[in-house]
Amino acid sequence: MWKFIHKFGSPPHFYRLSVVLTPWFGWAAAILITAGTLGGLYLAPPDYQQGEGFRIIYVHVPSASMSMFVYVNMALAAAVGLIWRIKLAHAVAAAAAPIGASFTFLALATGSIWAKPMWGTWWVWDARLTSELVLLFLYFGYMALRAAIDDENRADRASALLAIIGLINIPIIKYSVEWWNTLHQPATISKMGKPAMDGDMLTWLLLNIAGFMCFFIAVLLISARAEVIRRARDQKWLKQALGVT
Amino acid sequence: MEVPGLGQAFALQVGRDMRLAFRHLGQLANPLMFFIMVTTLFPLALNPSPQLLEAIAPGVVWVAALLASLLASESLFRQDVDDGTMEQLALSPQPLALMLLAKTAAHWLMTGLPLVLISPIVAYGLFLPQEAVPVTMGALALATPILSLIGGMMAALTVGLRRGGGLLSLLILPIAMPVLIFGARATDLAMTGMESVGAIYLLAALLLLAMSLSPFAMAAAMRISLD
Amino acid sequence: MEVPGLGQAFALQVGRDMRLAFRHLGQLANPLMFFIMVTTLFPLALNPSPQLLEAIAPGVVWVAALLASLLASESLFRQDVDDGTMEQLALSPQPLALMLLAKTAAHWLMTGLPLVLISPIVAYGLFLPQEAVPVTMGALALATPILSLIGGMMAALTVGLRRGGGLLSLLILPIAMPVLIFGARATDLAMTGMESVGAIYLLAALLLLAMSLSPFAMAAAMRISLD
Amino acid sequence: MSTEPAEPGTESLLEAKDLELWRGERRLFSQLSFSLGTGELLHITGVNGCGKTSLLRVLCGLTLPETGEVSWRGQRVMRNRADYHAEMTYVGHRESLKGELSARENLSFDLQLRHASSPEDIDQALDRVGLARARDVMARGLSAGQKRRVSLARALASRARLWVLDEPYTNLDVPGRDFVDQVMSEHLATNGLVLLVAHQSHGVTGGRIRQLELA
Amino acid sequence: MSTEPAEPGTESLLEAKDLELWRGERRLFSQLSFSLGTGELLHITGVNGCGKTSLLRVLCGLTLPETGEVSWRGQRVMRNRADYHAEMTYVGHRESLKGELSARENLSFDLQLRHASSPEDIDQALDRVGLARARDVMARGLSAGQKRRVSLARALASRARLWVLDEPYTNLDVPGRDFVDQVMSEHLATNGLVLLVAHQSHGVTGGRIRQLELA
Ligand code: HEM
Ligand SMILES: Nc1ncnc2c1ncn2[C@@H]1O[C@H](COP(=O)(O)OP(=O)(O)OP(=O)(O)O)[C@@H](O)[C@H]1O
Ligand SMILES: Nc1ncnc2c1ncn2[C@@H]1O[C@H](COP(=O)(O)OP(=O)(O)OP(=O)(O)O)[C@@H](O)[C@H]1O
Ligand SMILES: [Mg+2]
Ligand SMILES: [Mg+2]
Repeated sequence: MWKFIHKFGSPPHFYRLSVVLTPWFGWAAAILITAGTLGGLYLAPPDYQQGEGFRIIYVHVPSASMSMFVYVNMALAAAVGLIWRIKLAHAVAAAAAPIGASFTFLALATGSIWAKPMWGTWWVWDARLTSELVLLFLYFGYMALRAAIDDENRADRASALLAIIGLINIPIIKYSVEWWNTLHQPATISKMGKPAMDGDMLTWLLLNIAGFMCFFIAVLLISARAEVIRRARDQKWLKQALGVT
Repeated sequence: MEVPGLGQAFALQVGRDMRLAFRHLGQLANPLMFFIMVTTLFPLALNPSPQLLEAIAPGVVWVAALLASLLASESLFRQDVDDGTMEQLALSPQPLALMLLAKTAAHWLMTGLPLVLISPIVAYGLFLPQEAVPVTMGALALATPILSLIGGMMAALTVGLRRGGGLLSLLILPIAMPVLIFGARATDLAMTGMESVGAIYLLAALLLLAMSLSPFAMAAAMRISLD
Repeated sequence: MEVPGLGQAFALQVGRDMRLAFRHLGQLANPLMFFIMVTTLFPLALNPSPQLLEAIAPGVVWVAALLASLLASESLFRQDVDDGTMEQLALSPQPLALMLLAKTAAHWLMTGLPLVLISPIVAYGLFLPQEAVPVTMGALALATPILSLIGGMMAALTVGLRRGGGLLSLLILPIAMPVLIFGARATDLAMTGMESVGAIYLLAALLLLAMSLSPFAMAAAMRISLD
Repeated sequence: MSTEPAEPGTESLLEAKDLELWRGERRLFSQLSFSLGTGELLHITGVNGCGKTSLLRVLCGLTLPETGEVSWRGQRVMRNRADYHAEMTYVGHRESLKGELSARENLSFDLQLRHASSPEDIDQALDRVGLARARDVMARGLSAGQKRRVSLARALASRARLWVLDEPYTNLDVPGRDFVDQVMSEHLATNGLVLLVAHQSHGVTGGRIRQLELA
Repeated sequence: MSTEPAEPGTESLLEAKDLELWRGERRLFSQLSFSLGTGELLHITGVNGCGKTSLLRVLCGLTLPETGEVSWRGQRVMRNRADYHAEMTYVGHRESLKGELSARENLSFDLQLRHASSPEDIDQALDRVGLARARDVMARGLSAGQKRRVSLARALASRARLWVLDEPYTNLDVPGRDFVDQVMSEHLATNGLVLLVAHQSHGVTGGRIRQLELA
């Protein structure tokens, strides 16, 4: 484990790895998202209650679940960086934050759009909606703290600590629907026993979720690589790798 | 040697304080963030039915405004006194009252003004009726500078009169009350479709009063503190 | 050389901070004054019908508590870092986590505890039903230390940044939100005559969690800020 | 405790008459009078805590003395603050820098309140005190000696007639100390006035140097 | 940039290995190693801003170096803070006093965190640094030199083995400087260790004195 972390944590190694992996994830994302979205828009049957309007689910649910998934990953990367003093992990966490914030924003935006026809208003003060908004604030806080510290080393460590502390909010967001009775949909996909969702709908949705995941990994690899390049800008291995002398 | 004019000195001081605040990206959004969050918290802590929210909207907006501007004022001069830059300011050829007024103005630009500008969004979130929004914005535009000036006086007193200062500032805090009452009243009247111009005039009068008196009070308290 | 025990070090730190606060009487009274003001302002800013006040009472009490402790946490470590005494604390043989916990405890004694104690009066002013008062007090007694601990962690993170003030509220509020929700829920349940023991237990669990983890987070954050 | 009046040849600008100051239960000084003319340096010495800094603050107009008066060009300082302060600069124990602003930004603000200063003036002042390389470092990141150098640059570029320097050598390295001596000598040569508090002996040459020992 | 190892006769307690530190885009020092034994004083010099204070902070365990390690009695400082700090005292550029507390109250708190100190111990320490009369003045009212004396009293009464002193002579009058030299000499004579940053030459006699010039 230790060895693996250190091997993977070495910037040159990561650099090579990311160059190799990025296209794979990039193409996988493109294919999965295209398939899932097209399937969702044209092949899936309309919902018997909501008609065609429900199709926004194919963007809403993946982005909502990614918003939390990214946060957890960011916090884990930050923890690895803090505990083992691996700079690459900090770079990964820093790169993940804006991506996560974008997913969160997308979830909020698509949710609002969906809420207008469904609940007759853009916004209600419901536990899940509010906690998703709070998640957005968490991302903002993380990014603001990073931006506020000019010393890179300190910025890494301080923001890592914040990301870890913020983890406590994730279960609250996840389970808010069960703890409070709210307007928002309870879990429909993951229900054991009888799936509450039509099989056809589900397939396309799962494809899209997988696509979003690949998309996240590809973007993360690219921006973490950019971060690595920025941090190693006058090191020899980078000049060799880039072919500049 | 010609010393630069008052207007220029004022602009310099405002510029410096703004730069200090803007130095870090995170701080730009902050007072704003705070205001948004206060208004987010209320619906969370309550049963968030639109009727209830509408009923309390003026209260929430006004209390949030009070908090957002008093929150930062506590430390308005403290750091300058501690790091010695206030001493240099008191030794500059510019009038201290003017410089302190400029510092308060910068404080308002960073805490009060954003608050005025985003109030329509907050009002929407709290289901405040559309017709009350312009009046609320106007009233906030008049009230927030008064609050900043009150905060400035409190800050000068606490930093100045080491021991008694705290108590004196407690006496000043209640002065913020009328501002709030008139402000909330303006919103309230507008919500019910009534004429709210009286409350607005009153706020304007209070602002003039505060602007003309508080700089001298601040400067006097500050000179005592630097003694 | 035998270094004094943990308990003694804790008591020393609490004692010193209390003494410092009592030297500045005004500082002590501020959060309290603030809490009273917020809760009296609401009825003033609104049309004070007892039904409306009763409906919003839990929200007001809880938001005021959150803001009052947020307001004070800004200055929790700032002066110690500025004047270098925090550096000496970090270099003392006592664990920094313990000393920061002690500082937070002193802070709670001066801001949180008074707030718990006067809450019945405030509740009365807001027409909160009598039966909800004991539950509210209990919930506040559990929640205010959590809020102080959260404030402490975030203050330690931002204290190195000179103008971290606004950033602080952005960092604190998301983490403090669950506390607020559970607290307001306890009051709410008690008002409607329901069993509120679940929310209280949850708060107690959160307090234990915060007490056991936050000192280490605070110490780690402070060491980063001092670097 | 009074020193001789200004020499006949020099024009006396700063006049302190009969100053007395108390702190707590202690009288720091009393009946202190002197006058300082163009090209003169007054070197104030005394053990720690005898009241040197307090005296300087009275002379600057920051502290109100118990009795007595300070005047500049014959006018009472407390009544004419702006005129006096336009011709005076003070370097105190503290550096009076904003940690979040760079050396250049700090200086530019302080100087522009006094007179129209171009960016070149400021860079030149920083170069002179040896901070050419650290111009854009936030003041909080500067070392103790570098901060002191920024304070000195402020005094240098202030174009003030009267320099009030409270232990200017503090935290400076050896070349830094020599530099302070040199600029003081130059200032005296151009008819400036210096009030200097320093524990060690200074190396100022030229000008008329007087001593005031506080007890 | 490494100095010789400790003399055979002395027991080496403090060990710095291969330290490197960056600030902004600047490397302050790298590959810096030394070890310090009982009865030894290391006098660190260098121009303003060369990194002396930063080095001391690394040696205290306040700053994490980019690479390298500091150890005390063979144990890494970052892993064993409490043990190290119990035997170490630091006097920095800042005085680390609470302005609202008296000299005595300040000292009493700092010392009681270290060991059971009676009020008499504290008064005695204050007497030694010449503050017998100003014991109960709030620290904010103390003069610059008096504040520095309180810091020194804290170090004196700390019973620490290792003294880390960053320009301890600052703001002191001449007798004050001599006093600092004298206590350092005594500390070395009782097998203490001293890390000293000072621009001027010190007057320490006895002990083994070594130099480290930072460039
Ligand atoms: C701004 C408004 C909204 C926000 C912030 C929001 C947020 C979320 C979040 C955080 C999830 C959880 C994803 C996960 O657990 O992986 C989710 C899932 C979901 N949302 Fe929304 N939502 C909003 C509006 C809506 C609306 C209006 C509807 C439809 C009536 C809706 C339907 C769903 C469904 C069906 C799921 C999947 C539930 C599951 O299987 O876990 N959402 N949303
Ligand atoms: N409240 C007080 N009670 C008693 N003495 C006080 C009080 N406030 C200040 N003092 C004394 O006033 C004096 C202030 O002296 P000042 O700072 O002018 O000294 P200084 O000559 O500049 O000393 P240094 O060389 O150390 O800078 C100190 O001796 C201090 O003890
Ligand atoms: N962000 C930064 N960018 C560039 N340089 C920096 C930054 N932060 C600190 N520094 C530099 O680091 C150095 C800190 O030096 P340090 O305080 O250790 O010096 P010192 O040797 O103690 O000097 P002095 O004798 O003046 O006390 C300074 O030269 C300062 O300019
Ligand atoms: Mg002095
Ligand atoms: Mg230094």
